[in-house]
This record gives sequence, structure tokens and C-alpha cells, in this order.
Amino acid sequence: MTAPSLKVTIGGVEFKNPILTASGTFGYGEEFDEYIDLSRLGGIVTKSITRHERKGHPPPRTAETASGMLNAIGLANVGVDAYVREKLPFLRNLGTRIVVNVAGFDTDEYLYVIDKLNGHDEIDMIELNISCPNVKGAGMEFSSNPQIAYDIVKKVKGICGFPLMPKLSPNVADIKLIAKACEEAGADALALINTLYGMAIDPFNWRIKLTNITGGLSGPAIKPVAIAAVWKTASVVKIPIVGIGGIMDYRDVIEFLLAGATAVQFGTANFVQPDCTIRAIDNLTDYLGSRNIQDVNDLIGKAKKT
Amino acid sequence: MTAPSLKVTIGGVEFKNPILTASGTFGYGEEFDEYIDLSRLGGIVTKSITRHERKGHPPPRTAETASGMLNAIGLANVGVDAYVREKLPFLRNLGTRIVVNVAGFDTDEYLYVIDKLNGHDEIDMIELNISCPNVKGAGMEFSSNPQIAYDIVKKVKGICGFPLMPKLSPNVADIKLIAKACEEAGADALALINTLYGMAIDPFNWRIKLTNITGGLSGPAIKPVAIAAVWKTASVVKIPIVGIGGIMDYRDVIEFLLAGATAVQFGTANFVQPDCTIRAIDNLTDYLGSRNIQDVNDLIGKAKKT
Amino acid sequence: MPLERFPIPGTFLHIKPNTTGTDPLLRRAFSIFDYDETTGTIEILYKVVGRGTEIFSRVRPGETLDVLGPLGNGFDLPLTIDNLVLVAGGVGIPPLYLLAKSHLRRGFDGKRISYLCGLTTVAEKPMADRVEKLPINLQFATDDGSLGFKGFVSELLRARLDDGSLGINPVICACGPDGMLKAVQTIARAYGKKCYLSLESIMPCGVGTCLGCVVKKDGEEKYVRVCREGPVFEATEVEL
Amino acid sequence: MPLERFPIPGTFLHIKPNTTGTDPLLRRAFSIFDYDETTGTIEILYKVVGRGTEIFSRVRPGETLDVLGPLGNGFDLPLTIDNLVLVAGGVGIPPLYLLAKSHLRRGFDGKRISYLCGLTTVAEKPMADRVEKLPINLQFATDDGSLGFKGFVSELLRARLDDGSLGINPVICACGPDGMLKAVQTIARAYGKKCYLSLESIMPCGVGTCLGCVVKKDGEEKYVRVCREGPVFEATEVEL
Ligand SMILES: Cc1cc2nc3c(=O)[nH]c(=O)nc-3n(C[C@H](O)[C@H](O)[C@H](O)COP(=O)(O)OP(=O)(O)OC[C@H]3O[C@@H](n4cnc5c(N)ncnc54)[C@H](O)[C@@H]3O)c2cc1C
Ligand SMILES: Cc1cc2nc3c(=O)[nH]c(=O)nc-3n(C[C@H](O)[C@H](O)[C@H](O)COP(=O)(O)OP(=O)(O)OC[C@H]3O[C@@H](n4cnc5c(N)ncnc54)[C@H](O)[C@@H]3O)c2cc1C
Ligand SMILES: Cc1cc2nc3c(=O)[nH]c(=O)nc-3n(C[C@H](O)[C@H](O)[C@H](O)COP(=O)(O)O)c2cc1C
Ligand SMILES: Cc1cc2nc3c(=O)[nH]c(=O)nc-3n(C[C@H](O)[C@H](O)[C@H](O)COP(=O)(O)O)c2cc1C
Ligand code: FES
Ligand code: FES
Repeated sequence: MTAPSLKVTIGGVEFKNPILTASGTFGYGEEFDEYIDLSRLGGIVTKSITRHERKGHPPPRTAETASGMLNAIGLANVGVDAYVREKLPFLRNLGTRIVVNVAGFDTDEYLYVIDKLNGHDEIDMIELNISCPNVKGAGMEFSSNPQIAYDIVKKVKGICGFPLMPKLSPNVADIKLIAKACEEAGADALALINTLYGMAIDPFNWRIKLTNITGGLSGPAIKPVAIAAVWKTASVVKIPIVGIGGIMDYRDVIEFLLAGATAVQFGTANFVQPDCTIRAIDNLTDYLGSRNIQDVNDLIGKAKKT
Repeated sequence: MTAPSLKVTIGGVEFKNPILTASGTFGYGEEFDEYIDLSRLGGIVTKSITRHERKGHPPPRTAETASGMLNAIGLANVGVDAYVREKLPFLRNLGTRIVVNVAGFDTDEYLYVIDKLNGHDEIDMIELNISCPNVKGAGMEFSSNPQIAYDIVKKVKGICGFPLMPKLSPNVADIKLIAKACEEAGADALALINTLYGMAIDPFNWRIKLTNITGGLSGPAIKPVAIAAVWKTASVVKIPIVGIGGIMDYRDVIEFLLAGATAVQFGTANFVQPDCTIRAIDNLTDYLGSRNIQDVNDLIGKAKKT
Repeated sequence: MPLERFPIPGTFLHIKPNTTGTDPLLRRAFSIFDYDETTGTIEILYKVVGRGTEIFSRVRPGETLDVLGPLGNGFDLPLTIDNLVLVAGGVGIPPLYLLAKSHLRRGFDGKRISYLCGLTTVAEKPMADRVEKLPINLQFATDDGSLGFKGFVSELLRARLDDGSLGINPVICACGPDGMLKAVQTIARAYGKKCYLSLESIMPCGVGTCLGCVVKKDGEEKYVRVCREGPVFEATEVEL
Repeated sequence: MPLERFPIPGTFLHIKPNTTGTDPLLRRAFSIFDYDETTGTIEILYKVVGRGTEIFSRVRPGETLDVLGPLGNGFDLPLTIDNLVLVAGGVGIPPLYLLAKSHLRRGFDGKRISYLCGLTTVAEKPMADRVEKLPINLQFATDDGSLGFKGFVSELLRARLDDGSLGINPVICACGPDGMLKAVQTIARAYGKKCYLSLESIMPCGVGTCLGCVVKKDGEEKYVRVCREGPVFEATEVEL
């Protein structure tokens, strides 16, 4: 038997396997260089980039919750100019796909950042963060209303030199509506989900745990919400879906593929186990092999009703 | 020092303490009679009642998830007539407050059920389930749109002989809008949150774990979402809030009170520890005593920014 | 957890898997396997299949577990029956062992008890060690024929019903995987024998409140709770 | 986890609290306390304060933990300094013990090392057992005066700086609760002494990617990562 194929294609871009790292949980890739062989990854999604450098929120920025964590980093990043100058070079020859996550406070900012990234051929795809719940005005509105989501995706698509993948928020009544709007506006793929709105208070000192008050909930706690989002969205759109939320190991990867995702991203898991992605690639390969499945694409959307 | 007072008042009804049991997790109260002294509870919220008997969804109806569980019971209940005949008598002399949770598939059903309950003075309050995510059409729309929420609450309030407490869904972009609409429509209190939309698939047999496909996510996993909902809602409404979601012990109770809840409901925790509520009442009493806090109301909304 | 009285066979314990943290969250159900009347000690016999049982396997003597129970309705069989036939598949062994032991203890003649024990292969035989010590008629069936009858234990049941070696008016009690229970149910119906099944189901609460563990009533659009009305049902009552 | 080389004092380990389940989810950080050069064994000294440390307290000899590290930037002090002053508060003891041991090992004269150890009360003295065995100048401060100086260890530092008993050009290294570090920082600034602080911070990843553990740079609108640029900082660098 030949080794199973793990290749997947999203927005015309071929990934060597469906396992990517999620924005904001993998830095700019550099930090993990000493822990894992980055070239084995399907792809790296880098930390959200904005027009200017952002220092982020004052600490404490994170709090642990049951099977999850809250974060209010506040889109801390070096800004697009420094990103292109200092971070892209490292990413150039890693031998893995580079997806650049772009955030903005208004349409102009998205367009400005994309414009600066255009032409840099080390970039394979743009992930459009229209769903970060941490910064007031920084996108929440874009992803919570179909019309607004349509407008921003349409405008960005008009100038974007790369395949475009909006990243959606789960903090909506019906994610299907937003997903369809993005598809109609020309999105090449969809990434879902970003974090859920959350908050925590210390019952002994009465303090709200995050300086920013609310934060984004991630980790295994949110996986069922993410699986439902992927399943529902897959039933209404034709473009590929990249699943995110609470993925810890290869079993979770398979669950997302069965729900209809073409690829996945590991977020919080990178904090718990720096080599979680590599283990998942190995285990997924073994899983397919032991079941005589030749192609990982044969899992996509194959969940069966009970 | 005198013992601290645990009394709270919601919609004009005095509860001996702020600890209630959540709808659907405590049956009609009978099952727990052998495990705990029901008269010690602040109140019991009974399983959602509909016009007719409902058998509920085919099994499997539940699945465990990280620090949580999914359920798609499908509003199984005896129907309002049998409820009044067979279940209310048991609840009559328990020495605790009785909150009856009412669900419906359309406005008429809500009004019908309320009408049947009117005049039964063993009932202290109505919790209006406009947020159950399990049954198609069974309320999801009511709670996901401010105008629709306003209309149903207004109509029910017009005929309801008891204080009225709508129970809201977290599956919305901005729960504040729904909360305000309910307040304007005359709600006496708000209960939040109901379960989050979720789903789970077995990675080995490829089966969706619930026959109903999606279900409601509850348990500690959702507590940060519930705390954020309570905090945000408390900043925009004047009526009392009853907090629900992932409460396991007295520390969680305190967290909800600090966030702005006047009382709380234990849901999934009853499955893990049948006497969780009684333990929490005892521990809360000790907590207040050891800090020289005379009145539990002094905790409400007192969370401090960091 | 010392227990004062001999537990009813077929009842179960609901055990909390961990002391710290909320994952895994829910209790796990295990049939009562054995009871020592001098010490009041209760035992379970379990197979490691997932996270909860994995945690239990690391618990060391002397540690304390949070146990709820005995819960549920067990086997309610008078001593006046003629013959008792126990059909166990894998982890279905424990409650039927306790049932045999309970009947023997109350004076029921071991010659009138048949224990048909289904295993995958002979390597699993240690699971039946205690059953072997009982003065009853024990027969094995293994999928690969490495011990006793080759084939499913339900087929062994059919063969023994056919050859009449189970005695007159045998009352069948079965516990094991769903597929096996279904087969036993069909056979009991075909042969017109009284039959009780001990069911498994995912049980969030174990005490009857969550309505999660239900099974369909036979011929009715109605569900019954496995934890409360069961886990033991008459075979004619439920639809598997 | 055997380690090949003597670890840099002030670096830390990131330890996963559980093997089953995802709650608690994140690793916990502990300074390296001691190192045995013959076996390569590494030790931590910790206080049970919450769920993670409670789990660790139940781990028995021979069990395996998932450990990441050593991580971070530790104390980088040349042997050419004149005098070393270690100011430890409670669980701040471990990294400063290792620092003293490391300097002694490399030939630094123990007479030139002062270890000011702050405890709540004499009952906590066992935490300093190993420090006591080092040939250095050890002094205690307790909140209740039950051992040594009565008062905060930062006040003990001030008194010793005043009486000149810490020698010329003392380099101060401190580890302990936030309040103590702040006091030491103020004193070092007032007396114009070189000072290093080992900080604590909630650390989701420990390897520099989450940006969760940051502390503010002094005088700048900028944050630095405690896990990567720290946990040891020059006192003038950070705003506490
Ligand atoms: C009344 C009753 C009696 C039982 N008696 C025994 C016994 O004596 N010996 C024994 O080995 N096993 C017995 N089981 C099965 C046992 O409960 C499961 O093997 C166990 O819950 C699996 O837990 P886990 O965490 O290891 O597996 P996981 O697969 O990790 O469990 C995940 C979830 O599914 C549930 N679950 C998984 N398998 C089952 C199952 N077969 N039945 C019910 N819930 C399940 C768990 O409770 C949990 O919520 C019994 C089950 C029931 C309902
Ligand atoms: C670089 C560094 C070195 C440390 N060295 C030691 C040491 O040698 N000995 C020792 O006893 N303790 C040390 N600590 C503190 C130790 O990490 C915490 O006591 C521990 O994380 C508490 O975990 P818990 O689960 O028991 O507490 P919980 O309160 O249940 O933890 C809840 C969450 O808060 C975090 N947290 C709580 N307290 C702290 C804290 N003080 N610092 C950082 N995160 C915290 C936990 O990691 C977790 O995410 C060190 C911390 C850091 C950052
Ligand atoms: C510390 C942290 C920082 C994050 N920063 C970003 C970000 O900058 N941009 C973004 O689109 N998502 C960000 N996310 C969201 C993740 O990319 C991911 O969508 C989310 O964490 C859910 O996945 P998980 O449960 O696997 O972590 C961040 C998440 C965490 C935990
Ligand atoms: C098994 C189960 C059944 C439920 N049934 C109902 C119901 O009938 N009506 C309702 O309003 N909420 C129902 N709920 C939601 C709970 O009342 C509660 O809002 C939710 O579980 C969150 O609280 P928890 O995390 O403490 O469980 C149910 C929850 C569970 C787990
Ligand atoms: S397990 Fe909850 S009703 Fe049976
Ligand atoms: S702990 Fe993640 S950056 Fe420091």
C-alpha cells in the first residue's frame, strides 16, 4: 500500500496536509522553530496584522477557564511595514504555506494592509479577520451582519492579489447567513471559528480577570460550537471551509473534516503542546493507513447521521 | 455576629437564598427528593412545559464534551394538563419557590399554557423559554430578534398571572438588545443563558453523536460566555438577572453575583453531584460569614476592574 | 463504600471519574459485580475503553472515589422459577455473576442455573474467573472458537434451547453489547421464553432527571429511562 | 527529566498538570530549584495554591510528568561582581538558591553572598532548609518576628544597605510576590544599586507566542514577554 495522500486544495492553493496553525497562537512562526520542523506543517497563519504597530492591551491578558482560556491580547502586532520588513523574510523559505491574517478597524485599514502585502510572493493566502472580539470596532460588526460582511469582502477581494479567506465569528445568531454573504462577495474559502465572547471574575478578590474585561474564549470548551458552525456552513456554501476551535489532536482534526472542513487550524493547543501539530500529522497518517483510506479528502463532510 | 442573610427578591418574589435549579436538569423535583432536602433550595425551575405531551427526540440524546455536555432531549414533557394534574401537587408544599418554565412553538401555545397555569397559586413565577435551541421553530427565533422577543413577552405579560422571567439564548450577536426589548415589554426579570448551539462527531465510527444532529452545550465550558452575558446585560437593564451556565459550586455562584446576577440556577451540575445546590448554600453562607458580609445582596454587581 | 445489605443484582453505581477539574465531567455507570457480606465491600469489574475508565485504572488501593448508588431497577426474579439462564457478553458478565450468586445464596439450586458466557477469545477468560468458581453450569462461546462453542453466545443459547439442556421454562437474563441483546431478544421471542435484558445507555445523571438515557418502548411512541425504569427490562418492553 | 548541564538560575520549567482530560488545560511554570550533577536530576519547590499544584502534590515517585524547558532568560551575572545580595520572599526562594549554588560552584566566595529570606512565620522555615546548608550569609525576616528580623524582607534589605554589612557594590537579585519586588525595586533605585528581578506572570505558552505574559517596559508604551525576555529583568527595565 502506498502512503495515504494528505494533500488538500483551498482557493487554488495546495497544502501538503490539512493541518495549519491558527492566527495569534503561533507568533510569526519563529518561536516554534526550535520545537518542530516547520516545513512539515500544512501551513502557518500568522498573527493579525494591522496598519500600524499595536502594543496590545495592558496585562493581565489571559485567564484560564474550564477546558479553555480567555484572551484579550488586543491585536498586538508589529504593523504591516515592520511585518513585511522583519517577519516575512523568515517565512519565505520554510517550505510550508504562509497565510497572512489581516485585521482592521475600518475598510480603509484592510485595504491599506492588503495593498502593502500585494506582490509579496512568499504569501500564499490572506485570512481576513473580520471577527476579532477584543478590540472595540475592530471587526466585530463586519462579521455580525451579512450586508456589512458582504461589503468588506467584496472591496478587499477587488484589490487582493491572493486567495481570500474571511474568518468568521461564532457570536452570531446564524453563521450561515454571514458565510453565504462572504461567498457571494467572492471569498475563496472561509475560516471558522474565531473565539467566543467570554469573561471571568475571581470570586475571592472580586476582580475581573482581564484588564480588558471581556476576552475571547478558545480551547476544547468551544469545539462543539465550532463543529456545529462548520457543519451548518458546509451545507450552504460551496467554497472550502477551514475549521478552527478546540482542536487538540488528530481525533479532533478528523471530527472537523467529517463535519465538512477541508483543513483545520490548531490554536490554543500549541500552548499546551508545542509539537501538537506534528503529532497530529503523524497520527492522521497512521489513521488513514490503518483504514486503507488513500486520500484525506475522502473524510470531508462524511459524518453520518445516527 | 448574626448569620448572614441570603434572601433575594426577584419580580416581587422573595427567595430564601439565590440558589435555584435550572429547567430540564431537575425533573419536576421529585427525583431529587431522596438526595436533598428540597425545602432548603431558593427555588426549583421545572422542565419546560408545552401545550401537548412531547416524547422528545430519539436517543442518543446526549454526548459528553470537554468540560461540558450536549443535549437534544427535545422538550420531552408531560404537557400542561398532566403537569397541573400530576406534577404540581408534589411541588405544592415543598417549602421552596416554584418557577414553571414554559415553552412553545408559536405565540398561541405560550398563551395557552400560561392560561392553564394561571390561578395555580403554588406557582411563584413563570420562566419563559424563548431560547431552546433543540426544536426547530421552538423559540429560537423569539430570542434572536429584539422585535420578536418584545412581541411575545408583551403578549404573554398581558395575560400572565405571575411575575414573568424570559430566558434568553446566548446564540446571538448582542444579547443586550434582546434583554432590553424584554424589559421594555414588561419582563419582571431575565434568566440567562440557555445552552449554546453545539455538535459532536465520533472520529472512529464517523457518526454524529446526537440523533437530532445539533444540541445544546451546557456545563463549565460555557461559564465564561454566561458571565459575559450577565455582565453586559446588567449594564443595560434595571430588572433582576438570574444567571445560568456552568455553575458547579459556591465559587461560581459568587462569580455570577459579582457579575450582576441576583440569583443563579444550577443545571448540569445536578447530574454530577445531586447535592451540589445544598453544598453551595452552605459554602456561600460560610463565605459571607467569614468575610463579615451581612447580606448576599452586597455581592451583586460588585466585580472590580483590574 | 461499605454497603449494608446484599445489593439487588443488575443495579449499578455511578462513579465520578476525577477529583480535580471538570473534564471528564460526567459520572460513569458500572454494574455491581460482587459483594462481600462480611466486610460490606462492593466490587465492580470493568474494561478500560475511554478516559473515565482509564482514570479508574490508575486509582490505587486506599484512594477514595465519589460513588452514587446502588441505582436503578435490577433483576426481580422469584426463587420459584424453574431454571435460570444467564447470557453474558464481555462486560455483561458482572451483573449476571451477582445474580447467580444471589440466587445460590438464597438457596436456589445451582444445577438449575446455566451461565452462557460469550467472549471474543480465550485470552479474555480471566473476566469469568469468579463465575467459574460458582457451582453452576457454565459454558463458553468465543468468536474464534478458542474456548467452548465457536460463534456468538446468542447462537449458543439457541443451540441449548434446541437441545433442551437448559431445562423446563428457562427464564433468560442477558447483559452485553447491543447486537447480542437484540439477538437474544429475537430468540426469546421466537422460542416464547420469558427474558430480561440489562441495557446500557449513556447516562448523564443516573437518577432519572436528565431524560438522556432513554430507550424506546416496544410498539409505543414512548421512551423509558434506562437509569430509572431500567437498566433491567423485560425483553418485550423495549425496542432495541 | 535528567538535564545534561547545570541549568541557568532563574530559568523555569513549564509542566502539564494532567494526563487525562483538558481541565486544567494550561501548563504551570516553576523555577528550577536544584540540580544534581551526578544524576542530572532537576528539582522544583512549590506551594500548593490551586488546582494544578494540587494535582502535582498527588504525583508519586516514579510517575512521569510532561515537562517543557528549561525556558526563559535567567540571571546572567559575571563572577567579577563584588557582592551578591539575594532577596527571596516565600516561593521566590528556589531560583535564588540555585543562583547562590551556581556561583559557589564556579568559585565565587560564599562570604560575598548574602541571602535575605522573607517568610510569613517561622513555620515556613523548612522551605529554606537547603539554603541553610550553603556556606553563605543567610538572614531571615518574618512578618511576625518569629524568626530573625521582624518585618518585610525589603525592610531587612534597607537596614543592611544602611549598615553597610552587604559589602561594596552589592548586586541585588530578588524573587517573590509583586509587592515585595516593587519595594525592592524602589529601594535599589533609591540606593543606586544594580538590581535584577525575577517576575511571575500568568503564562499560557511559556515559549513566547501567545503574548499573554507581558509586563510593561519602564517609561515606554511597550510590553515585554516575561517568559521569553524574562522572567529575570533588570529592575530599571520594567514597570511593576
Ligand atoms: C447500567 C450500566 C452498567 C454498566 N456496567 C458496566 C460494567 O459492569 N463494566 C464495564 O466495564 N462497563 C459497564 N458499563 C459501561 C461503562 O459505563 C462504560 O464503559 C464507561 O462509561 C465508559 O467510560 P469511559 O470514560 O472510559 O469511555 P468514553 O468513551 O471516554 O466515555 C465517553 C462518554 O460516553 C459514555 N459511555 C461510553 N460508553 C458507554 C457505554 N457502553 N455505556 C454507557 N455510557 C457509555 C460515558 O459515560 C461518557 O459520558 C455499564 C454501563 C451502564 C449504563
Ligand atoms: C517564571 C515562574 C516561576 C515560578 N516559580 C515557582 C516556584 O518555583 N514555586 C512555586 O510554588 N510557584 C512558582 N511560580 C508560580 C506558579 O506558577 C503558580 O503557583 C502556579 O501556576 C499555580 O497553579 P495552580 O493551578 O495551582 O493555581 P491556580 O490558581 O488554580 O491557577 C489558575 C491559573 O492561574 C495561573 N497562575 C496562578 N498563580 C500564578 C502565579 N503566581 N504565577 C503565574 N501564574 C499563575 C496558573 O498557571 C493557571 O493558569 C512561578 C511562576 C512563574 C511565572
Ligand atoms: C492568545 C490568542 C491570540 C489570538 N489572536 C488572534 C489574532 O490575532 N487574530 C485572529 O484572527 N485570531 C486570533 N486568535 C483566535 C485563534 O486564531 C482561534 O480562532 C481561536 O483561538 C480558536 O481556536 P482554538 O480553540 O484552537 O484556540 C487568538 C487566540 C488566542 C488564544
Ligand atoms: C439535559 C438538559 C435539559 C434541558 N432542558 C431544558 C428545558 O427543558 N428548558 C430550558 O429552558 N432549558 C433547558 N436546559 C438548559 C438549562 O436549564 C440551562 O440553561 C443550561 O443547561 C445551562 O446551565 P448549566 O451549564 O448549568 O447546565 C436543559 C439543559 C440540559 C443539560
Ligand atoms: S441518566 Fe439521566 S435520566 Fe437516566
Ligand atoms: S507565556 Fe505566552 S508569550 Fe509568554
